[in-house]
Amino acid sequence: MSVSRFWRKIPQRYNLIGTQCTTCGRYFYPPRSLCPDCRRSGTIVEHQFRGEGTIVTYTVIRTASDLFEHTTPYVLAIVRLDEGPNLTAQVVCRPEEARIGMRVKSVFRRIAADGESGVIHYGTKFVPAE
Amino acid sequence: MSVSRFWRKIPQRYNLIGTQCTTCGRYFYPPRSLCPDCRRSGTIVEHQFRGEGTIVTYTVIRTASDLFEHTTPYVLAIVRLDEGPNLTAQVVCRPEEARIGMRVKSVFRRIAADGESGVIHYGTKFVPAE
Amino acid sequence: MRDVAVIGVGCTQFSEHWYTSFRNLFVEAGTLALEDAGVTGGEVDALYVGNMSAGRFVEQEHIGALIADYAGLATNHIPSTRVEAACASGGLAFRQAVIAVASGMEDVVVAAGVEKMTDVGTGVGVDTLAGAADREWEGFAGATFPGLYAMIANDYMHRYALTREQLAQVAVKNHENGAKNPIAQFRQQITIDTVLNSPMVADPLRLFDCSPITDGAAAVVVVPLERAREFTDTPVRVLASVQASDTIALHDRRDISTLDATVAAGRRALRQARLEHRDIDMLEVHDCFTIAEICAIEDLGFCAKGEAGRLTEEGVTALAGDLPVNTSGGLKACGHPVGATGIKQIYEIVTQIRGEAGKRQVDAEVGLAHNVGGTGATVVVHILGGC
Amino acid sequence: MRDVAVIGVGCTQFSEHWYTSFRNLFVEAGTLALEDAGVTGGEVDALYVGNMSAGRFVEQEHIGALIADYAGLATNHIPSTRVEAACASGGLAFRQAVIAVASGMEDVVVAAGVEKMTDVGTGVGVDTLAGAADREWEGFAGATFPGLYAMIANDYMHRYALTREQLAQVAVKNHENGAKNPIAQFRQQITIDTVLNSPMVADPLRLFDCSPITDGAAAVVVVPLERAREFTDTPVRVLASVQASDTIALHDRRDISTLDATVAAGRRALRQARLEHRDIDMLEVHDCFTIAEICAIEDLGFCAKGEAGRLTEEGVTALAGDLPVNTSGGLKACGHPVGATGIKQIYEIVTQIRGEAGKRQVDAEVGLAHNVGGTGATVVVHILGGC
Ligand SMILES: [Zn+2]
Ligand SMILES: [Zn+2]
Repeated sequence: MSVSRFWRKIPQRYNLIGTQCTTCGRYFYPPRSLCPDCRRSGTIVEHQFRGEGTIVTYTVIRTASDLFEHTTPYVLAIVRLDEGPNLTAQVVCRPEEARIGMRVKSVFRRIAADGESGVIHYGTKFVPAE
Repeated sequence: MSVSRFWRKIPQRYNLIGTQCTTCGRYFYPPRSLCPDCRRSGTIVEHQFRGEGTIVTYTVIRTASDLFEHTTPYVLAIVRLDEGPNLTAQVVCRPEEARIGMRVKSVFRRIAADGESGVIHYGTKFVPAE
Repeated sequence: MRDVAVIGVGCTQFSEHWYTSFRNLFVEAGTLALEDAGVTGGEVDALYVGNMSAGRFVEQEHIGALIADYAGLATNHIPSTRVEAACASGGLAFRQAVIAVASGMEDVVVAAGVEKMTDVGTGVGVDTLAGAADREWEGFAGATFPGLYAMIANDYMHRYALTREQLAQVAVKNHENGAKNPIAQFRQQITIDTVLNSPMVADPLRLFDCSPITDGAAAVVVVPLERAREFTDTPVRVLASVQASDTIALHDRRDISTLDATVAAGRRALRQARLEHRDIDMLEVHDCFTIAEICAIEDLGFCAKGEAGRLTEEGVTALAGDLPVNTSGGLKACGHPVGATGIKQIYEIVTQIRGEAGKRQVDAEVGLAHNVGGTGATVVVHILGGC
Repeated sequence: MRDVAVIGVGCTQFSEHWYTSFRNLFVEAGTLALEDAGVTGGEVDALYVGNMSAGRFVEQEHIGALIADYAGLATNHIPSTRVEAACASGGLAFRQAVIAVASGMEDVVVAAGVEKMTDVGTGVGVDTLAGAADREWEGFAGATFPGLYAMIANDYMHRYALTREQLAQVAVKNHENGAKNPIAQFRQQITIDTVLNSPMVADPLRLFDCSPITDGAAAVVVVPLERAREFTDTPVRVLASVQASDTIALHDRRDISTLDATVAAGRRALRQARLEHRDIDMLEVHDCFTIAEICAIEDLGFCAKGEAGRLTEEGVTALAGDLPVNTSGGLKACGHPVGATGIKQIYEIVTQIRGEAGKRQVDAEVGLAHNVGGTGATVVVHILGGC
């Protein structure tokens, strides 16, 4: 990933900052600048998520792209944040520990090291919270 | 350029091997597997070009992609081979030497070194023949 | 709008084409399709080509012009347009060709699909395919394309009574069909144990749950139905052409293991064709992973959610069953050159309806093609019938 | 086929958008266009988007679904299709939208173009743009995109009496126009000396002969002409929509400095619109390089070969001239976010015909847009007129 593409989303990736449509109350993470329900009549503001949620589904990645190859196997999950939206993130646990319905909370971690651009990507992962 | 993409065209790139439609007599370089004039009724065979031709037009490249950056400035030309077809190639001469209508002949040279794949690309360049 | 018919089809061998370049793959398929249609290149009015990622696979964009040129059509200056929707690119190309003819704007249009995937290494290949999903919010976290379908499979198996063996049977059946298809990449039969003993890629999906990396091209020729008999005695009519979209990211879907775009496109297509499920004799569905075929059969409405595994186990979707699915071998066994797959589905249905499918021939007058982009962000459904 | 009208247009600032992502650029342009048209998102039937190379610029494919999703339209499951023909991708998107409405298949269609180019470094950018030409037989030899146009310029100047100053005047004029355009990337005027003293990129083309690297998006809304007055008092009618192809490689052309695809598309467009050259009041042409504007004016038939330099010098193509060319500032001064350019041309012509172009307003009832892919392997021409 290019440096500027990563850098542009640092607040969102580091601190789980998404958005909310204050017109209908719906939360968005990943952030959206347009509410699909209210569209142009919706007012969008930033929102920091608490970082607690539940595993909706998961997998264990055994074959990855070059960027992630040295970290396999790793648990990847769709996590439903308590405020509503779903996101895709890694869960820091042993493959056999992960299960659907597991409570998790966010942590700030190194995601990948990009050898080509020389940049280390940090962001949000989750850990078991039970 | 990936290794297999380069390797696939080695005979064509190293030895100026193109094709000819024996139905209408037209020569093709770069090689074509279908004659635009005769289409399915044309018979295509390989053809080795003599490698002599004339500069149709040219430029001097001052800003290049990463692969060629260290070789700037270089003369790039469209060369009309005596058998008919035009091709794009570098001409090994000083920028101020090049001119439209100049006679040139082909030589086998290093084209670029691909740091990423570790492969050196060889192929055909042209030199003045006057 | 005018009715549209397919008058010719062509397809390269699906395999790892070490000796053939991107452009020559297309030329081969296009030539076969024009020959089959009895159309000369000079009669072609326009060209649409589906391709996912030549930009990354072979560093080439501007695919429409490239293939028109190498097909020998450049000096006619015909419009040639590339469309892209990841793995649904081929289906889109066919649909745009149908619209161009239906509108009255063009008469003889070639729809093609092509992908050259084996020129890059596995790492770059995996990364390129992840571009079919949300690069910023799925790929960034380490999601691979098989990983996303694996999460669909886990959600599905958590909620419905699908066994690991039933899932494997999808691959077993598609290899059986592929073994009877001369253009298929894999022509050997496999067993459930082959699947269950293959390496894990992303739990619970194993290597034999996944479609392979493939090079290939396919092309078809469409004309107004009223002109079809000028070219062929066996035209095949386009009864419906529908495309639907959904969220790019899997995590934003209403339901993780239902492809709402498949549901929407399937319903609209049946309505457009004025047909019911029982009128459809065969399906070519998008089995990029075994779980995808299970979801497709259900989301298209051919059985209730949770029942496709049992149907597969019982042989209903096999060649000899009541509803043959992926007679070509599907993406799994026939191969999956991404942009070509949607056109190959049309190729297979036309071949079946014409009765030219040889050892894999089924009794089919009406067939449905289902082509998916990404994890369901684009779905294209076509229904074809004899006339 | 039905007549088609443009009822709304929108465009982002063209510039280096460090703080805005690919998807948000589109959302901004799309929102502006829908607002301008008085259309709600729920009324949109389909979406076409032109994009050259998100695969390499931001590692993302499946662009149609992505933008439908972030425009909030995913749950409507509308068809959303990406088309690509390098720098002509925007023109293609507009044309496909016109075909979809003309066919009767859709009523309210958004055509958009978007490119985010500044997320990669110069080397990767140059390499990506070279994918618009023949990667295997031009790029392999070291051809860059400016280098190919430089060879056109050298051929042209060898055969016709074009002076270096006349060529520079194209850039000077387009910067004058850009200075009056609020969305333009460059709003400062320049002189002939600015061009002649700028660094050489590929002889004889200097930095100020070249269009810049730009981020941006543009969108327009089209409907059947018969429904246009439901939405707006100032619909603009699509009088012609034509696309033509030519060889991908410059070296294979019949004539190096004549774009035969422009000649073909221009002729067919005038015939389709039943107009003659004197009926056209303004042109937006594809000036990716100064020489490209010279060729475009001639190849479209507005003067004989070899005369466009003199016309430019005499001010005929300036804002106050008889045939204003690139009132927007063109690709040179307004900027060139590759996939967005063809839509921005439509945006400019609609703005001019409506009389909303402010300080750069010209007297125009009919305008022609000319969008080129690569060095002329794809050309799209549209003619628009008030109604
Ligand atoms: Zn809202
Ligand atoms: Zn011939």
